[in-house]
Amino acid sequence: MTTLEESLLARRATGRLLVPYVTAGAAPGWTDVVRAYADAGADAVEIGFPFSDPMLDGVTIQEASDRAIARGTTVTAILDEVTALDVGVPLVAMTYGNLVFQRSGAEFCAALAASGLRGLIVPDVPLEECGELAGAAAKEGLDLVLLAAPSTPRPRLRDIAERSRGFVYALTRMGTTGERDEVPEQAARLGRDLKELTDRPVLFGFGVSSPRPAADLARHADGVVVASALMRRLLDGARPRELGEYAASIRRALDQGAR
Amino acid sequence: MTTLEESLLARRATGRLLVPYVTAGAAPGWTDVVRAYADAGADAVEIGFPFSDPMLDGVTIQEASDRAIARGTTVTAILDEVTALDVGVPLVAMTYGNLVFQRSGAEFCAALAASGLRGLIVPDVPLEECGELAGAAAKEGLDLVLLAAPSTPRPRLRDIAERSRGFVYALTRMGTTGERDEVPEQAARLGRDLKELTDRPVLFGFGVSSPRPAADLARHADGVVVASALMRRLLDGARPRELGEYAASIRRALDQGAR
Amino acid sequence: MTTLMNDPGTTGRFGDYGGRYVPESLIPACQEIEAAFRDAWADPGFRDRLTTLLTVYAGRPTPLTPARRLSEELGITLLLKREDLTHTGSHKINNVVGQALLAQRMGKRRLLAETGAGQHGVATATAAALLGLRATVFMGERDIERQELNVLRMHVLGAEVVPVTSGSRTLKDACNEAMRHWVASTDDSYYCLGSVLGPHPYPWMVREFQRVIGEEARAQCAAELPAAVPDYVVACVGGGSNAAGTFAGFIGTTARLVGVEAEGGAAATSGRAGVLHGFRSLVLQDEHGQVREAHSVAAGLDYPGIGPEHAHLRDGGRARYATVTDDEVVRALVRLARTEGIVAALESSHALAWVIRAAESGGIAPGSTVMLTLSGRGDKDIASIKELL
Amino acid sequence: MTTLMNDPGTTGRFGDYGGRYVPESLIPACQEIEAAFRDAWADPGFRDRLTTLLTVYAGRPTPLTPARRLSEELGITLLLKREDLTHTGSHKINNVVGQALLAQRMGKRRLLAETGAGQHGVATATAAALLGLRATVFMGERDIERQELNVLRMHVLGAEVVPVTSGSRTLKDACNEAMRHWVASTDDSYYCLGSVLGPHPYPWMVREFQRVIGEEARAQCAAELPAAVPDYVVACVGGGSNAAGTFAGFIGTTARLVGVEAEGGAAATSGRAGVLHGFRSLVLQDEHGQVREAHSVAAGLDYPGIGPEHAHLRDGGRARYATVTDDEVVRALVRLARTEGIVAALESSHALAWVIRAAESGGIAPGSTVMLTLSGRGDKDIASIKELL
Ligand SMILES: Cc1ncc(COP(=O)(O)O)c(C=O)c1O
Ligand SMILES: Cc1ncc(COP(=O)(O)O)c(C=O)c1O
Repeated sequence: MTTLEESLLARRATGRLLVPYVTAGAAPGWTDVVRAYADAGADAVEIGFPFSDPMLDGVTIQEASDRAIARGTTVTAILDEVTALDVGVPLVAMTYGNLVFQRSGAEFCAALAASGLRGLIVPDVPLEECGELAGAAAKEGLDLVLLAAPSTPRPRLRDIAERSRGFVYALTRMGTTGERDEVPEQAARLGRDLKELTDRPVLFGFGVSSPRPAADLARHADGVVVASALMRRLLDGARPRELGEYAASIRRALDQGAR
Repeated sequence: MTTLEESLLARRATGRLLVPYVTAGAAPGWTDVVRAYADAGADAVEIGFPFSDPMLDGVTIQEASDRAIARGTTVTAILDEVTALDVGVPLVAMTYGNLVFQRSGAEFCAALAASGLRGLIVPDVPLEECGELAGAAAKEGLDLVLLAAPSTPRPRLRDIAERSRGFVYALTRMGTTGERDEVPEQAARLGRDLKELTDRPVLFGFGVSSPRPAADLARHADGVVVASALMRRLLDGARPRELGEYAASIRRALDQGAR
Repeated sequence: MTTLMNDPGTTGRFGDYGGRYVPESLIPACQEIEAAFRDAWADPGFRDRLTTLLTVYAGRPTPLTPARRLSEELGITLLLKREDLTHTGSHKINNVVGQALLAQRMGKRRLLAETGAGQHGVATATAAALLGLRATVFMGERDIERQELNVLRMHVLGAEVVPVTSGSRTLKDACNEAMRHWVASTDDSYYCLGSVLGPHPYPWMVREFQRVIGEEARAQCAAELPAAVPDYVVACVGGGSNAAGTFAGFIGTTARLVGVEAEGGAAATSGRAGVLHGFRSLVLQDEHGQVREAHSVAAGLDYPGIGPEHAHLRDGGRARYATVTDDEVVRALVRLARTEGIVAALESSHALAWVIRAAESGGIAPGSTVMLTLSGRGDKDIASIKELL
Repeated sequence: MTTLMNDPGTTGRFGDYGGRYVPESLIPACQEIEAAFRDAWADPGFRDRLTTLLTVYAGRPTPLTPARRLSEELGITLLLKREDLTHTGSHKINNVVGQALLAQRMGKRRLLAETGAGQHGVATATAAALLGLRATVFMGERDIERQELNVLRMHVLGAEVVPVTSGSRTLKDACNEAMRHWVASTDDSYYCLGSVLGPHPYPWMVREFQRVIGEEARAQCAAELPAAVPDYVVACVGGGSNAAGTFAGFIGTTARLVGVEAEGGAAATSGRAGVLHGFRSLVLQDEHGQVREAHSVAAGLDYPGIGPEHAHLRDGGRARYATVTDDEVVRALVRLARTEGIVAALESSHALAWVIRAAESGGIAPGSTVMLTLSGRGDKDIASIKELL
């Protein structure tokens, strides 16, 4: 089976990468959203496992998480639904340490892998704390994606680039997730630095809200993760098809490249 | 002109003494109340000059004072009305130190005397503080009445009996003015003690509320001052004639003596 | 000068002021208290007990805090004597612990007290609980409404709070009522008066119990200031107890003493000599001698008289008395909060408002040193400040 | 035993607990703070400045008050460490003055803080004003409604109070929001955390800043008690800062350490290991790992986790953790008020409630000596007690 990283590397050869996000359970038909993303040309789909205290998320994803939890969404239930889901592109779990370590990192990784997930992002488990989890993930053939921030100093960036698997998740800015319009200067720098340090795919995340800025950003790396912009639409009542159309619009912008 | 004391001594020869009280200005026709008391057989009338903070008075006289002040009653206005008032029995002013010392005790005494008043009671100017005032009163032929309390120790009682003029005002109990029904044991004792120490008239005051107790009390001294019981009726709307009738009922009880 | 702020003798006179203007029924009680206080005050055992309680219980000594940022803004050196850090939050506790110990020594079972803002009532309820005495606190009905929190504190402490419905239903009437009640219960009850007011020996005794403020501050100034003594010693004046206790520590020095009153309760400035609540002093009254209600933003300064010793200090020129407006007071409170992180009581903020005005207008020369007694904390005032901000 | 309550090293681990579970974006900020704290804590100049401020500004040392009447009733010797007498009214000030000095030393211009009951927010606003820093305090919308007075205090002190409308709109969400905000402003802002929580170095640093409680108490016990060391050392546990500071002074002694939690917020008793707000510890959570809201009568204990060091002390048996009910707590508060004249905070009353229960049930042997940290005063709670009396 190809890993998340292999899969992304293969797709990078032909263009910029797009990874749209959905909070599992945030709306009844959420798996259709995953499908719609895949149909719209996503290179992978990030699935948020909702947590009560999502420290790194902005209001939109907080609200999506609250809704999902209120709807009774649990890790087990998500995994059940995901197991049945084959959309042709790799699925990546995103959640917080407390869910990951419920029993143990090893058990969590095993369960993800068993359900066919290919990657894992845990924003509150940074380099220093990820050793055991990285081992467990590797054992299950799961890529543990690490984050890099504009504040990360160069030597540390090197470590992250080296130890991250699947891709390197480059934060466009220091704030929490949420939509913003301009492309921050610091993001461009971070992208360049990471590209210098590694051959692994580098994706920008946080605040990638619309086609044009997505394309602009992607020029400084390999692609983008799009989350809040999609989730806000979902919260506002958008159907899977509409979310797919929005993802497709970003896909097109990425494909056309930017100025 | 006979002094308050001479006048009371003369009347004592023929029976128990009755001194009813009215707060000047507490109701429009208050001078008629004075007249009604005299007509009812009062041996003297006590006129309260209302003060904002009547420390020794109970709720009834406080309220009467508040009403009087609210009606614009001032020392000058009272004296004007009193000057025109000749009811055949001596009038005694009762008020607090702050009004007495407005300019000076001497001025105050001179003004009272000029308006025909014959005595002065200032409950918050005790033995130690009354020296100058006593001198000023004496100079104006005004009797400065001192108070004696159940708590007053014997040697001090002697001083009070000696330095009081007009009569000795014996407090029936340690509380403030107001109506009560039983005759306190301590009052009887105080009356006996004072009678032993002096030939001056000794009147009970505070809490003398109705004919029977008044007569009971009077057996232990020379008579009573009746205040709250009358003023409560006045506050309740009683006319001068009715107040006179109530005073007369006490008069009768005193004259009949008690069990 | 050295005869100032001493024992006022058996007559309790401070020059023309003071005395014991109470009904005959209270004379023995006052005499008993005077005798007991003289005895206790001369007894090292009593003094030790008091000092111990003030230390291990009430949090003395209180610090002398340099107000660094505000000093810089004003061009002076401002030192704050932190009575706000005492247990219950104001200097009132110093006096109350002293009187409660005295009451206990006299075999009394209950403390009576009047209260306006509720600080003295809370302090009395506190000391009563500490020593196993009962407490009955008289409080004007209007003050009960305005100071609900302090009423609740007293309840929690087990005190009985008696609403006073007579007259203006505020502090002055609570005093009247407390005294009336005392008259009827001198046997088992001790009247715990909250300021340098009332009949002898209260003005003197309360000043002595508050003297600890001035004595500590004097020693702390000596350690803190090159000149050892500040140029100005400033305190707010309601009845005048925190000021009297403060001044007592500096009376023999060259420090200029300033008492600051609320414009709407300025007995030292606009009062005339009179007799109220058992003593002769300066009293706010109308032309006919009726006592006026005091009005200020600080409930604790809403008293129409000042302690007799202050009247005497004023007459002799040893202390001066100034007034500040409600508006200046609120601004001073906020300014101290934002420069030093200290929310002072509205009462104490009067002293501060005067210092600010004097420093900014040149009334206090640049470079002067000022020792200010911060008599209490402002937590109780937060709700009312809200509307004034 | 002597290796307990020491420097947890660069990993910030207390046994299995602690660590630094924060987004990559906060790692440099945490590292910078750790380095700055290590540097400052080793610098006698910094320590002097801190000690001076705690002394002349915050009112340290606080007394150790023998609770004589309550001790007699309970048949034990109960000593109260009086953090209620500090400036702003709780132990929170010790930590905040330390962190504010550190922030200033690091060149930061603004303090960020989360607050539940508002005590830590008020303390932060206070320290910010004192040092001329700005303060932004995150507070759940529900807590803002419940603790209006503390919100007003913060406003008067010049702090900005940001209502948090996410999640349960209480302390836990205020923590999330403060961290989110911090992520975006690490350049000029310092996150001033209010308890022994959060990513390394906070749990260690806050314990060190609170250590002054235990060290003073230890010395005071040595002076007060024949045995020098009390049999029990008791403190309430929300996040656990006053308990940690207290325990630190007694860790090397024979004293039994007891932390008391609210029944409805008992992470040490009913929590499972988890990761929250940047650290690994015992956390109240449902079977799926969603963090539960804590519920108790004391807003300051409404936190679903405990400091990692407490989890470690519990596992090793060096400290034990007990719970008390809201009802016991209110009764304990009233009982202390009426026997000693001290109105303690509802938080602190948890510790007291446990002592009362243990003494009355024989859990503490008659004649035992107990040192209890009274972490704060109850003025803030009076309004809510009213409804419970
Ligand atoms: C904090 C504070 N300061 C001052 C005063 C005024 O009293 P005094 O003038 O007796 O110090 C009060 C009275 O309640 C008070 O609470
Ligand atoms: C008075 C008081 N005690 C205790 C606490 C609980 O905090 P910690 O467990 O960190 O001491 C608080 C928190 O607000 C508090 O205000």
